[in-house]
Amino acid sequence: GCGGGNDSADTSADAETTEKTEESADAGSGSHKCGFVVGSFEHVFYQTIRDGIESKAKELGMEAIVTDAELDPNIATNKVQDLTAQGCEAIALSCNDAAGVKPAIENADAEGVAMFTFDCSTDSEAINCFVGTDNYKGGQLGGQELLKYSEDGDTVGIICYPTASSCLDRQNGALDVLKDEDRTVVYDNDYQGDANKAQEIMENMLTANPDMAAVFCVGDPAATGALAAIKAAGSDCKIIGFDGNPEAKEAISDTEGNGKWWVSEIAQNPTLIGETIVEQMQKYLDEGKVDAAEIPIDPYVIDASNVADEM
Amino acid sequence: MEPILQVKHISKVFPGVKALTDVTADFYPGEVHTLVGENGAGKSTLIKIISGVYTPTEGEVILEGKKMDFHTPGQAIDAGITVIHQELSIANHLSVAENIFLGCEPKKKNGLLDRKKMERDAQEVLDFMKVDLKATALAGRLNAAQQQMIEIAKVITKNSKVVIMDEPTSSLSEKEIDALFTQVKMLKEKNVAIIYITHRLKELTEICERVTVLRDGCKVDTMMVADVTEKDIVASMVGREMGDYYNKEEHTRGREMLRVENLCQKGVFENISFTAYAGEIVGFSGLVGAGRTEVMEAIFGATKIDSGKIFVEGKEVQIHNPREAIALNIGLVTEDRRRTGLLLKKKIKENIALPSLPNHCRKGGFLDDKWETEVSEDYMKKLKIKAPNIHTILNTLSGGNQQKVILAKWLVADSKILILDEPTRGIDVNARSEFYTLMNEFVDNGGCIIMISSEMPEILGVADRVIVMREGKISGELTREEANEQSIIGLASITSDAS
Amino acid sequence: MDKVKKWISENVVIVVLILLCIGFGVGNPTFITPQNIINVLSQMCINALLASGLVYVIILGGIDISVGSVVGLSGVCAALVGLKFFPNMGIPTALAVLILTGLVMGAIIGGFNGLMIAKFKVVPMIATLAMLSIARGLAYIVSGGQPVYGLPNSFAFLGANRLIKTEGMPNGIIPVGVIFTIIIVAIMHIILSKTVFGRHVYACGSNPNVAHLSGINVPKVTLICHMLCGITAAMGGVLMASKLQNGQPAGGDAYEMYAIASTVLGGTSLTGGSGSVARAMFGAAVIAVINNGMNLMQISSYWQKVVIGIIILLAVILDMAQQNKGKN
Amino acid sequence: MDKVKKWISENVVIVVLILLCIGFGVGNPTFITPQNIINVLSQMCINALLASGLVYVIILGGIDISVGSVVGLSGVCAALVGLKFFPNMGIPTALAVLILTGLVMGAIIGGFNGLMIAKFKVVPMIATLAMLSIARGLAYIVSGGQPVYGLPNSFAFLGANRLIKTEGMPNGIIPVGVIFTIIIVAIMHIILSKTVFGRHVYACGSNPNVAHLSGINVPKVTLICHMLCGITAAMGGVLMASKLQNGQPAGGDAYEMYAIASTVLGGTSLTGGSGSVARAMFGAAVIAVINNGMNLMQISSYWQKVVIGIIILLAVILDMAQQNKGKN
Ligand SMILES: Nc1ncnc2c1ncn2[C@@H]1O[C@H](COP(=O)(O)OP(=O)(O)OP(=O)(O)O)[C@@H](O)[C@H]1O
Ligand SMILES: Nc1ncnc2c1ncn2[C@@H]1O[C@H](COP(=O)(O)OP(=O)(O)OP(=O)(O)O)[C@@H](O)[C@H]1O
Ligand SMILES: [Mg+2]
Ligand SMILES: [Mg+2]
Repeated sequence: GCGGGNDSADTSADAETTEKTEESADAGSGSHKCGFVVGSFEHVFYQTIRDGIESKAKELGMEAIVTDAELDPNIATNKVQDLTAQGCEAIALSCNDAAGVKPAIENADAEGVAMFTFDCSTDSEAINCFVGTDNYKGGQLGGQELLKYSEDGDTVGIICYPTASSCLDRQNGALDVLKDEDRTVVYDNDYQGDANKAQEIMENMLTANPDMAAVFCVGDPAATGALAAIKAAGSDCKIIGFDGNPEAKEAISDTEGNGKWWVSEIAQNPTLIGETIVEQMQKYLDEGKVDAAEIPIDPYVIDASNVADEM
Repeated sequence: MEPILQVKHISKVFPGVKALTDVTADFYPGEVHTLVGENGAGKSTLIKIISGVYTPTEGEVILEGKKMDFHTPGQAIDAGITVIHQELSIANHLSVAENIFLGCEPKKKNGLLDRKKMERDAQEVLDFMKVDLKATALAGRLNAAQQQMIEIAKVITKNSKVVIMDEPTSSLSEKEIDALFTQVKMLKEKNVAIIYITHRLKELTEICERVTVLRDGCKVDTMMVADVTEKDIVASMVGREMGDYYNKEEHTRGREMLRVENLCQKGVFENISFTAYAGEIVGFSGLVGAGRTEVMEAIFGATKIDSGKIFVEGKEVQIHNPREAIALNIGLVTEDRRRTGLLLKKKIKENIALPSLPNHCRKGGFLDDKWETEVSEDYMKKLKIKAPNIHTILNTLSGGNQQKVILAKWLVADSKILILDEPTRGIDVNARSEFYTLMNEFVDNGGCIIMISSEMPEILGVADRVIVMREGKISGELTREEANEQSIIGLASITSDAS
Repeated sequence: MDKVKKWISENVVIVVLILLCIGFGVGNPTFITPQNIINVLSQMCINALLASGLVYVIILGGIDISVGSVVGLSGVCAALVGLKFFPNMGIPTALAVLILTGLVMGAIIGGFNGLMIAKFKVVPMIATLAMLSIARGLAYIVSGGQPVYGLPNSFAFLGANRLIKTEGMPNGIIPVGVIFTIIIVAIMHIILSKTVFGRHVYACGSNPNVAHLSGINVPKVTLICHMLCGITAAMGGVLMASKLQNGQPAGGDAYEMYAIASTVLGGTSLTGGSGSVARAMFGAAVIAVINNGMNLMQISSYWQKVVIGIIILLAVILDMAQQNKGKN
Repeated sequence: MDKVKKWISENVVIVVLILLCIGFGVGNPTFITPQNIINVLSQMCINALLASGLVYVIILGGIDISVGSVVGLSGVCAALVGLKFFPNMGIPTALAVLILTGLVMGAIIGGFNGLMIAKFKVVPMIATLAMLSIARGLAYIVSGGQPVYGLPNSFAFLGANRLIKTEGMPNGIIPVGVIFTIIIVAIMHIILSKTVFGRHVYACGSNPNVAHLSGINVPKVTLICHMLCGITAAMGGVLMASKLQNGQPAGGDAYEMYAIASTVLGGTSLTGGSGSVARAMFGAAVIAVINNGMNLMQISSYWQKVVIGIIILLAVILDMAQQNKGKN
């Protein structure tokens, strides 16, 4: 996900009360056809959003077409066109990479399709509602966890993915928290979403800084790689992951095993994101309004204390 | 005597071409049996059937009384049939030894390759053949003649019952040919049956017992060489009596066309000076490796000269690349038409027009299709190029016709000075005769030809003047009257004081 | 009858395209709506641009795997130029910014590739692999790793607008991007098939020795081909930037694969010497139709990968088989 | 003196490697610690495995761009097999699961590639491009798109353990994965350089026609080479799965590029006929050293892309220049 949604609050503030008369006229039956463009089916996070969308849509009797944008705004644009061609009344998409698919959104809007965004958004007046996590805030949580698992003078690390802007936001959130603290921060790396690269990066960081106290991983694949490197090196560096994927929860709950290192996780609530966006779309198509122009789903921390409730 | 190998009623049909029709022949051990015929008569096709490259459409191959059913060359090799194909079969990246033993490498007891033994054995064979080559040398770095010697070594190392050689001498000079013939004679003594293909009929009397003539895919006759003359063979090849096919004419020498002075390329040739005039054919003779090709390539701008001057029509010129040579109306017919002469997968018309395009295009660099079509059709007629039309892909033409396309290409480019490097290599008598006529016409119209040839009769039959090269230097010049086999060989060979 | 057979054997890609269209049309009627056909056309633009230039270098017997990165870098640069110097540009200025940036960036990057290959004799695969890495790195560096956004709507005219608006289609019928692509592809086609330079490209690809000895400046031809390939890729990049109304440093990642597949489906031989821009367009259309059709039929994106691989394989095998038949 | 010059001209990649090591060693002393050297060795394992098989198909004049996807698919499969059938496996069982899965998956996928290329005459680039897509799709399908986790520690023995534990290095000195890689690479080296089959590979790559006429079964050699390449790639995949103690469906994405660069840096010619496994290992080492060194020096990851492109280019140009000098 990403954090481009902040400014959409004011630009689409009045969308709430906008009535779309033609649409609400032929709707109301309960069976709406809606399209969804999800960031990537290859990431567990998005898969969970997808599952949330599908289960909620089923519950509400909505016909949902869920497609994969492969984290490529060009493909996302194509998908929006395809969904419009298929006659969707409303489309929700995750605009990965800030301003990603604005023209596509506005074109679809001009053709009478109600547009929604989730996970990350863009500043377009055409957007009726945005539901998503604030990645920057999540990054700040990560920074705080780093502080918690280290002491003054310690070295801490971040495994980054700066070519994905959502991950860049997390990195910046954490860095801003650490800025004025007495910690040496090692970051400047790019694990490219590849667990094996993350393992190598962690290995190199440990070699240069054998007593690293904790590492914040901007995604769960990075945490997986970091775990492998830390175990192999026999270090007791702590891992703070991001995403809230099942393998993270399992690791944290395994306090005698992997949980010795992987101690906490910044979780988004992808299921809730998916469910909420579907609810809002249904509401808009039935009643012509949404609850709020922006519905934040707050990230939260999972650790040994609350992991059991999550599984 | 029992024949060791028989072919019975062989026919081979390629899509659109019937290459062989009902050919039957017997081959005897200890005998050289030559196949002759014009280009495209089906000689290579026949031996490819015998050696498992092609399967015949009809008919059978019988080895030692048993019917063979080859589907791959490997099966024929295992049965004792080895071949030197018309196209050089050398793997450039492998060493000489590896090439010689390709497909039958010696193994150590543990199953690994026995490289030492391979190199030792290969060196032995090379020494035995008196070829000055290291077994560890990289084959791709050798010249065509040396590569051909590797092929011959390849055959000798195998214990074959039948050895087939398809035009083995086309890239060899007299010295290597002698070495080859020595080997052939030894194979004969070992009672090997040899099938031999050549366009140089002179060779027949030297090593060959029996000759089979093919024409248009049919067998015309099998004769004992002792019973017939070269003329008879030519007659049955082309189906009519043929006179002197060199068509020698008297030419009148015109103005100076090309003069080079003290051309040098370090380690390759030095102090090359000669003059060529309009209205004459200058022959360049010498042993393979004398550096003739290199001199001509340098004049044409394909390689750099270190020093020396070039004058075209009396004016000194600088030629840095072939483009500049072409602009001075020089054309080069290279010695290896497949590698450096033709775009084999392109149409006749595209090949003919290639060097002339920049001068015959419409405004803005657009192709002038009308001109291209007209000029190609025109030259196809003029040079009697045998092909369905100007859109025929060059790959499907016979060697002689391919050669004519190259000639057409340079005639269209308005060449006044034509350099021909081994222009008739692998071309049959009939096509040659036509080619010589074209050369004569070109010279009569004021052109100038420089012809490199390693074939003595050709040089003697065609050239108005012979320049002989030896080890990168010009060793002498002979007028038409002075030139004969002895005088040329005298200048070409390494004399005792030179070595 | 024989003529039909011959035509089929020479145009397998068109046959495959028609079969795919019929298949998807039956599978989902939406596929053949005018709206969707326009979508397919506009979705294939970027790939078509990339393929049109790739044809040149592939005919030479080379390859350019940096085209995807060039898309990213030139898109970012166009967006930056627009943002820095013409924040309030009108449509003509926007077009000029996009096209000129595309030309300049493409010529520079392609020229660099060409120089490495023609002058320093680096194998094309490696020279352009290096460029793949370099250009992508530069795209992130100049953009600071973030998409370059905040451009006016005029910037999106080229990529996102459609002409001829009707009541039924309030966004217009003909995408400007499609027109842009057709113009460039047509130019590329004409250069290759109707000019002396084009003939020289084929000659160099068939046999560089022969070309050299026929007076052709082979290094120059190589250089120009790579520049053309760079320019079409950069045009793809600016088109994408305009379509998205911002510059994406990650844009075009891995697009080289589909562009190469398009040219090969269009009968361009990877060993050089033959190929055609027009046919590569059919190859690009096949890829676009597969992607679009599978989306409409809601095939899972995991299976899409498998299916697209199989279709590419089948199409190439079919083409081979037909060509060999044609020979016999 | 001349001998030294000759050696340098033939071993530019080693010279480049040494220069890089000196450079990074001066830049950051950590680089030359034994610990870091072990890291570099273990970090180059996967790429080294991929390159050792790629050498074969590249000598044939072909290519295999599916190796990265094979890494992903075989890693996922090994993890699934372990999880489903041997959830409580010991180290020997884990090794058997990993190696056998690698062998089977590699032989099947490589065999399929080889079949397409040798039998159906599909150009290697396209056949393996299709496989790149197919294998990746399958990796997501069999794993359901999620990492396959929950494997016991024994599963990580091959990839993550180190032998010879001392007081100074309580985790051991020699990574098991490095030993595993060395064994496989050594086998690949011996097959290529010391066996008759190896000669035949060179012959087929140098001139398939000649090889055929010499009685070599060219399609069979092609098939086997692609199987070997598939197997080494799959071994890279299972090694990665063991290292991470789970199967990543996205694993190995784009690794083919670095593997190809490694073989070319190691002097394998993309036009076929020449190359060596041992030298490709130096190529792989160069890539690993660059990556590791730049990480240690904390060069920005964007610049890393640019730098790695430039170094590949420079190394290849240097190699060219030296080879040409050697010729004269
Ligand atoms: N693979 C092939 N496909 C189609 N036609 C072929 C093929 N090989 C040979 N031919 C044709 O078969 C005929 C016989 O060719 P072949 O090579 O046997 O002639 P040749 O007697 O060896 O000629 P040359 O003296 O030029 O070598 C020619 O018309 C040739 O064009
Ligand atoms: N690839 C090569 N590597 C090393 N030496 C070579 C190579 N090719 C040719 N030579 C050498 O260069 C010299 C000239 O060779 P070349 O055969 O081209 O001469 P030529 O007189 O033109 O022969 P031809 O009679 O075939 O035209 C010879 O000494 C030869 O051994
Ligand atoms: Mg022949
Ligand atoms: Mg010569």
